[in-house]
Amino acid sequence: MSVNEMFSGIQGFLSADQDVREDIRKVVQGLEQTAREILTVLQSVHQASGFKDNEPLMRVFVLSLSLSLSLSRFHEHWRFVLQRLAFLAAFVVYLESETLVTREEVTQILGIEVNREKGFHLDIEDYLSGVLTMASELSRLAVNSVTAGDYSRPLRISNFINELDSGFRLLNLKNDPLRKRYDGLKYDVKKIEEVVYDLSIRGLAREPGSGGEE
Amino acid sequence: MSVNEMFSGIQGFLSADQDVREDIRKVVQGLEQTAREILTVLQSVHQASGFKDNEPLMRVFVLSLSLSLSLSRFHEHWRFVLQRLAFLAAFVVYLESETLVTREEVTQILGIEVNREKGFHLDIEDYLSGVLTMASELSRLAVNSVTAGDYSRPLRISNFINELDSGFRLLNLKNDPLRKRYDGLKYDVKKIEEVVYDLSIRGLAREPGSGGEE
Amino acid sequence: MSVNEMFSGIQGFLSADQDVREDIRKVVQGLEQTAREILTVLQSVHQASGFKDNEPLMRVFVLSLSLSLSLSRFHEHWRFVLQRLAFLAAFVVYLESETLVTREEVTQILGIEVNREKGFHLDIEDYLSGVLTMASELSRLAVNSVTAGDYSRPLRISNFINELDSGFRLLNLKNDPLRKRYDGLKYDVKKIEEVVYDLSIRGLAREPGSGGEE
Amino acid sequence: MSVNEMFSGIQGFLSADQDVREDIRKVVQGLEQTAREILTVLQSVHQASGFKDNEPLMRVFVLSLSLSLSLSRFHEHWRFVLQRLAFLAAFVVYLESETLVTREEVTQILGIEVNREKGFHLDIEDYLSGVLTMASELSRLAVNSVTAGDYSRPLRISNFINELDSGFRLLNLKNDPLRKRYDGLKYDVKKIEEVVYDLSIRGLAREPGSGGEE
Amino acid sequence: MSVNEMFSGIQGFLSADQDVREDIRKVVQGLEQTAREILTVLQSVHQASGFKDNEPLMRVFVLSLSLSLSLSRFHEHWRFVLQRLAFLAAFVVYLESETLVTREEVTQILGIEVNREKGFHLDIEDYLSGVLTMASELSRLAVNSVTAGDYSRPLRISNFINELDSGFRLLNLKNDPLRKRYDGLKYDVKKIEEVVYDLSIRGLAREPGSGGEE
Amino acid sequence: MSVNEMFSGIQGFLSADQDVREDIRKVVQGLEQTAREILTVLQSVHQASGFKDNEPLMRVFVLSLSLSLSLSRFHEHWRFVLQRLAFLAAFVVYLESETLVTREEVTQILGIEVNREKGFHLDIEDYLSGVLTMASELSRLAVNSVTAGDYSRPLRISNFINELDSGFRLLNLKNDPLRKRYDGLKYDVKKIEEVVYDLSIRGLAREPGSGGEE
Amino acid sequence: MSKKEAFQQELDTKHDKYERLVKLSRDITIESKRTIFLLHRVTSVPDVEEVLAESEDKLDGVKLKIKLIALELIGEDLYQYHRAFTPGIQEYVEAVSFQHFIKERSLISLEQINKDLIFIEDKKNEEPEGLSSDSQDEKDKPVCFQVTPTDYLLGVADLTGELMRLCISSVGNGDIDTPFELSQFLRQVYDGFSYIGNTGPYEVSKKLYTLKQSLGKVEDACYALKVRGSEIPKHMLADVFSTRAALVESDEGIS
Amino acid sequence: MSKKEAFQQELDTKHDKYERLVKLSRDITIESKRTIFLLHRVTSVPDVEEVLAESEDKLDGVKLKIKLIALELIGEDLYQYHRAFTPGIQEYVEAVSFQHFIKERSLISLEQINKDLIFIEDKKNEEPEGLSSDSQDEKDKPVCFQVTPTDYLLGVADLTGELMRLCISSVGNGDIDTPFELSQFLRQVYDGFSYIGNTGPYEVSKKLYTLKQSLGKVEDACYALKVRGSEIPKHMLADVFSTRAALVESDEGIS
Ligand SMILES: [Mn+2]
Ligand SMILES: [Mn+2]
Repeated sequence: MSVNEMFSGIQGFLSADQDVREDIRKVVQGLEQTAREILTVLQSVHQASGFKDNEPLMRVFVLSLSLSLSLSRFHEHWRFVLQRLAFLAAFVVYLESETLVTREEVTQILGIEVNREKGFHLDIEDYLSGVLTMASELSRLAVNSVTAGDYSRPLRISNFINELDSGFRLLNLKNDPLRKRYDGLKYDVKKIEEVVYDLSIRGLAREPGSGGEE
Repeated sequence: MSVNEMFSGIQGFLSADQDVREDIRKVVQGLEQTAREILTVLQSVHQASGFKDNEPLMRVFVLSLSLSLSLSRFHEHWRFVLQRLAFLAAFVVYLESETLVTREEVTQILGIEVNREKGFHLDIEDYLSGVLTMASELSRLAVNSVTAGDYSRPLRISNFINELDSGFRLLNLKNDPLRKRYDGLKYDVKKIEEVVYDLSIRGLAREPGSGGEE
Repeated sequence: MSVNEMFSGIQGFLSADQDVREDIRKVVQGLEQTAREILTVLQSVHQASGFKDNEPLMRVFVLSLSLSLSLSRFHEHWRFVLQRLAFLAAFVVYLESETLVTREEVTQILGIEVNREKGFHLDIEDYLSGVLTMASELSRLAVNSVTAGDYSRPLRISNFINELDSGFRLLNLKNDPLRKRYDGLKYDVKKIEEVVYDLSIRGLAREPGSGGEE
Repeated sequence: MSVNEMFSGIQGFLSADQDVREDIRKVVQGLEQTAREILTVLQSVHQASGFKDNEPLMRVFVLSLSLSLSLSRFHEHWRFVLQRLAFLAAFVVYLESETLVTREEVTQILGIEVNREKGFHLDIEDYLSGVLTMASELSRLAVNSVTAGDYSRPLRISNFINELDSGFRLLNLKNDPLRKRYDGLKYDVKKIEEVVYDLSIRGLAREPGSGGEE
Repeated sequence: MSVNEMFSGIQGFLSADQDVREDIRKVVQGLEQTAREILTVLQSVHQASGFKDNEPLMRVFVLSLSLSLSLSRFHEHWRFVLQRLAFLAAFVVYLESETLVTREEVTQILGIEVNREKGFHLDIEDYLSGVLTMASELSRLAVNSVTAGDYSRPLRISNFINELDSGFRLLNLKNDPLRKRYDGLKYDVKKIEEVVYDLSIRGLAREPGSGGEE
Repeated sequence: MSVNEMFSGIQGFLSADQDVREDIRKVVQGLEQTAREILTVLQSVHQASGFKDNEPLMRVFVLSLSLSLSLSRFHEHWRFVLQRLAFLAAFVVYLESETLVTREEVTQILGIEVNREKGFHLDIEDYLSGVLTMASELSRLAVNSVTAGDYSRPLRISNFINELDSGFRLLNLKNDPLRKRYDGLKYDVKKIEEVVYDLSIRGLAREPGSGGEE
Repeated sequence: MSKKEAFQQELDTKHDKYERLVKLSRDITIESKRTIFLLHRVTSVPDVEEVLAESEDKLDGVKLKIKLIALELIGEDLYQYHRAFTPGIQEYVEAVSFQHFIKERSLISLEQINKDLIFIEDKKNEEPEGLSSDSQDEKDKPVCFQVTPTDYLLGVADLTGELMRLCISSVGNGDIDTPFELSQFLRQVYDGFSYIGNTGPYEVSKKLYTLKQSLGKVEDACYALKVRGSEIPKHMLADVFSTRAALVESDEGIS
Repeated sequence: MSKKEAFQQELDTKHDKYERLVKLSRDITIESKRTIFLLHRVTSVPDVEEVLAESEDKLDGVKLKIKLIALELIGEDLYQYHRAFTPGIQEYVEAVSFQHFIKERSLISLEQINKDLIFIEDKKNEEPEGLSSDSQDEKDKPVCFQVTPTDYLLGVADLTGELMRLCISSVGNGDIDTPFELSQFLRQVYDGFSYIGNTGPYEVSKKLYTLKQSLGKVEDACYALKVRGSEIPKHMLADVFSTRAALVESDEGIS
């Protein structure tokens, strides 16, 4: 029967889709596990001992190479883990060089393509989302640096975050989830400003590198 | 046919309504963009360099003049952006004169009508909401003024915010979102008070007017 | 104190608003009671005795004159009762003249303004909603006319409803509640058609005007 | 400690309340079971065989006598089952005498007090709610009577329901749940009108009393 | 580290659980596919041609044997598909023999255990839910039988559904979803009664058995 | 009648189930009462005087022994109270020894079985949920310790919570409610870090063990 | 700074394209809905062909808009912008399958729909403004738009609602064949959807309930026709209706 | 017909009474809220007694309204109309317990509240219009209103929100003792509510979360005071604050 045949054909297409989704689910699960492990290592930055080891980064690199998914229409399914990985890359790069990672660097670190035609890629929204997550981690780092007796790091973080904030303010964000996350940046900026204030009023703030009080 | 003609006329009305909604959407989008740009300029007040330029205000004025919407029933569509613009107007006026902008002034600055019968207008709730947003920005400004070495501004802000707070105490607020926002004002008062306290115990507080930067 | 005075004025505005809402509530309550009473009188049309008395209509007229609310922003508060009154006006006009009441007529009958700038008004959606309620009442009337031995009225109703239906077909309805109500009209058409069919196969259908009871 | 003692006292009160609620729950459960059994017997009226047995009614009487709850503040807890029992009483009385049961009769049948000071009582809303449930059962009965070949009962039901409907229309119902249930009456009236219509157009309708059962 | 070791152990437990859930998900997916295929075959009963083939039932039997899940705590995961299969079994049995399938029969047909300790089982609620779904399918069947010219089947369905209804009335249902679904049965009963009414008033109803199929 | 007999049998099953649920309800009610009383005693830890008495713990032990429910399918009914008791056990153990209670310890304290086949048991999810509730209570305790003049406890809590956090990071949480609750842990960690920061910047933080309690 | 500007440009380009697609989708929705409204007139006008011809014109206009979408998507990731135009495409599927049913009394296939959306680029000036034709060989290739199976399913699911309305109108206008054809057809579609069940996206499963309701209404209408038709032989029924139709026709002048 | 009229009368009587009670409840709510607003001024004015006296007057007015409720309920089923006036009574409990806390720094008991709501009927013309005094011996009995334990609990739960606001204002105004007293007090109330837990009505359990948040805010405020106070001896802190207060005072003329 004609209608029946038509629906059978569509059902075939839907089943194939389901299989792809299933595969993605497994890959994403693995990536999430890796991301969790890297984060655990990175958390040590909040301890007095600090962060030294950048070996976990390599593991993302290796793992993501095995990704050969070329279907951007399942983007929703790996969007979350990509943002997570972008955050981790941005955080590692900041800790190493106190610079903002570029989108190109993130894709190189994660071993993925920027060009969407070539498959798995990093959307600008996902990159920015990762950067915003890092900003919130930095506000926490500013607090913990003071506890660990490092009074210059908060000032450097403050400058970095202010630059980031004015950069974001130039963007005409339409994308709703990103916009919401950006609103969170205000709180991070404010928190860091308060840390710098606490240091200033107690005469503990020093220009990073230069020395001396204001 | 008579009934048909009647319904053709009705269809005309319905289409016109839809067009108005579309127009509002576009105007609101433009206003949001302008508001964002003004805020970016205003943010410089938190930097040591401070804020000098009041030119952006003009742009709101010009832009809003092009608004000829006379239908208050679409209020929900532009409520959010109006609150945003009211905040900006209040903030600029405070920075220029350290006084509280009145509702009339806001409507003049934005080039809109107060009287709702005459069309586009500024609800009391929207005005108050804008004022509360400014209060929270001022608590941030108090913190950053100290960091920038300006010890008299926090005291002036403290007086201003206290006055605002006692003004709000006169209001019997029913409206839930506004009431909640008003509760936030108390935290701004508290934060500013803590700054003033910090200055006091260190002997840094000065009588406004007697010493100060201004 | 200047700020205090400002806020005292604002409190006045807020209180006035609350009073208006209270007034509307009372007027609406009265209108609902009147609408109920009119409907009770109109219900007699479904009895064999039929409907003769159009005096209650006058009472709506009188009552609504006392309405001096000029604020369209409280529309939601009286929308329901307005639809009800529009239905009653449409039903009375149909019973009297077997024609479709226009929106202008409804507003005249109810003593209200069409122009929304002039205050209390009748939205197109509310007018159409009232007309659809009447259509459903007419399908009931067709059934009961047959029971009462009036075989010509169903045919006249059938023609009227068909015209109405083709009028509605001209409308590009977006509004969800109205669209749903319009779907109900098709069932009314169908029901009346079944009555006409029942009369036809039994040779009871007569040309309207040629025979009939009236 | 004073605050602690105060809360202990209140906790005692709340526990006592909970116990009463528990007791009510059990009594209500029993009543619901009885109601279900009575309804099962009454359902036979929809069969060709009809309903003869009014013995179950007695069982409600006996059971409800055991109720000695004198706290009207738990009204919500037994409201539902009371409405159910009122419906059953109204239905039985209609089947026996084709009259509307009075509130006094219902309370006598159920063995409960009308006067609320004397404890368990029957609110007018609960009585009316029971009556409305019966109306819906009667519309079903009209349909099933025709199936069973009884063409006069639908006409008698139609008259009865019309009287009921115009009675209800006089009531100024504020109580929301009751109002909603009353809206359902319209559908029952319409359904019965359609049954009468079906009989009329086929020449099967006879004046009740004049012709007797077919 | 002690806490870390504890959590490693816990992760082991969680992973095992996840694996079981994964297995169930696959089995359930297969069962759903089978159920859908059976339903497609059964749908032909609504066509004029009717339903003849009972071969698909066998396929459920075979497939479910492969289930060896012994953990009742994952009941939620297969509850839905079980209800679906119970419905299909009940529907097939009704079509074949016009009797109500018992819970034991369903479990035999599906090849599952009744005893919950032995693993995969059929809860009473799931069985009853399946039966209620069938009842609603039968009300549709009554309508379509008339369209197909079979005037005796609706009467048989009516008797069957009435029996079912009085059976359900014996149950003291607490379970909320089931109770809700049972309320739907009333509409099915009413719908079928109206079908029988339509046949009766037109002299089309015949006693099942006495006249046979048209 | 066959169908009736079937349903009578089913009602028997349902009643038995209902009785079990009723029993559980009573036991759970008792447990909740005990839990509430224990919590009231434990709350004294937030007072300056601190918490000394661990006698209430014994009462849980005794009461829970009376539980002989062996049906895991009613898990939902006692899940909430179990999580509550797990929290209390974890809190008491932390207060006594500043260590993390193990799942085995919780079951011993509560007198219940770990093995789910043997009946009443403690799910991993319920244990973890209890631990997370404790974490949030500890962040409150850190704040109140400072108020009470104890500046060393927050540092110890901070270390403990950090360990807990990295433990949780090892878990691959699928379970949605638990995952959500885990997200709350981040806020607790941050809150405690800010307390430690406040102490540090004012020179009040001392290494636990080196300085002792004030 | 320049990096941020590049971001801004990328975000703006994306956003502007998205907005243009949303606008196109809205236009497609409105025009498709109008086509459907127009097609419903087949139950009440004498000349069905005229209505069909008019609907053809309208749908040709819609296709031109879809071509604009296709042009916007050249070299782009379809699925990144899918949310922008899916409502319009679903409505188009609804309209085109409604027209197809009225003409052919059958379900249009996804293949057929997609075949009708292959556009041969014949005039260069048809290109929408703001679109740079950066690659020259694209001019030779036909521009085409591919409706996804899911959009097809969702459009067809909505079609059943329109068919239900058509059925009820038909009964109201005395057409006694269409309802039976429709019930047969809708049952097949319903069975098809039941077969797909919850393997498709959530939106599809969600429509199943509405679909069942529509089918129920059509089945009820057929039932009503059968039951009332039972009182009089079918050929006489037709007579009654043609008399009736004439009667309605002649009445129209009076009121 | 006469039966229906009797129904109508009964329903109308009930409904009218209900509406009057709703109206009274609204008035009580508004006046109680105003009292609470007024009482918040104790943190910012020099003369606390004046504020307390004014609040006393306001609450006396509220009590008169509650008396009107009590009069409406004579011979009636309290619980049938309870929903009509419960919001007002809860707000009154909130206001009166707020005033009590400010004066006594303790929780007013339910018994105390109810004792204040026993009214001795001294003037006959005080009776509200529309109320028929059918039984003569009622004039001798005192009219009294009984707040239910649940309404008391709900009022006290909301009180904690006001106390939190009072605490934050106090900190803002340099009052360093009130926050500590408040945290002590709120902890007791919180423990009391925790003890009652879910044995009370659902509305009470629902407030537990807000209550915990309020307590948290007060505990945070105390923490902040303690931490910042740690930088300077407490007696000096007081000096700083009195200087500060004077400074604010003297400033007021300037702006
Ligand atoms: Mn549609
Ligand atoms: Mn309050």
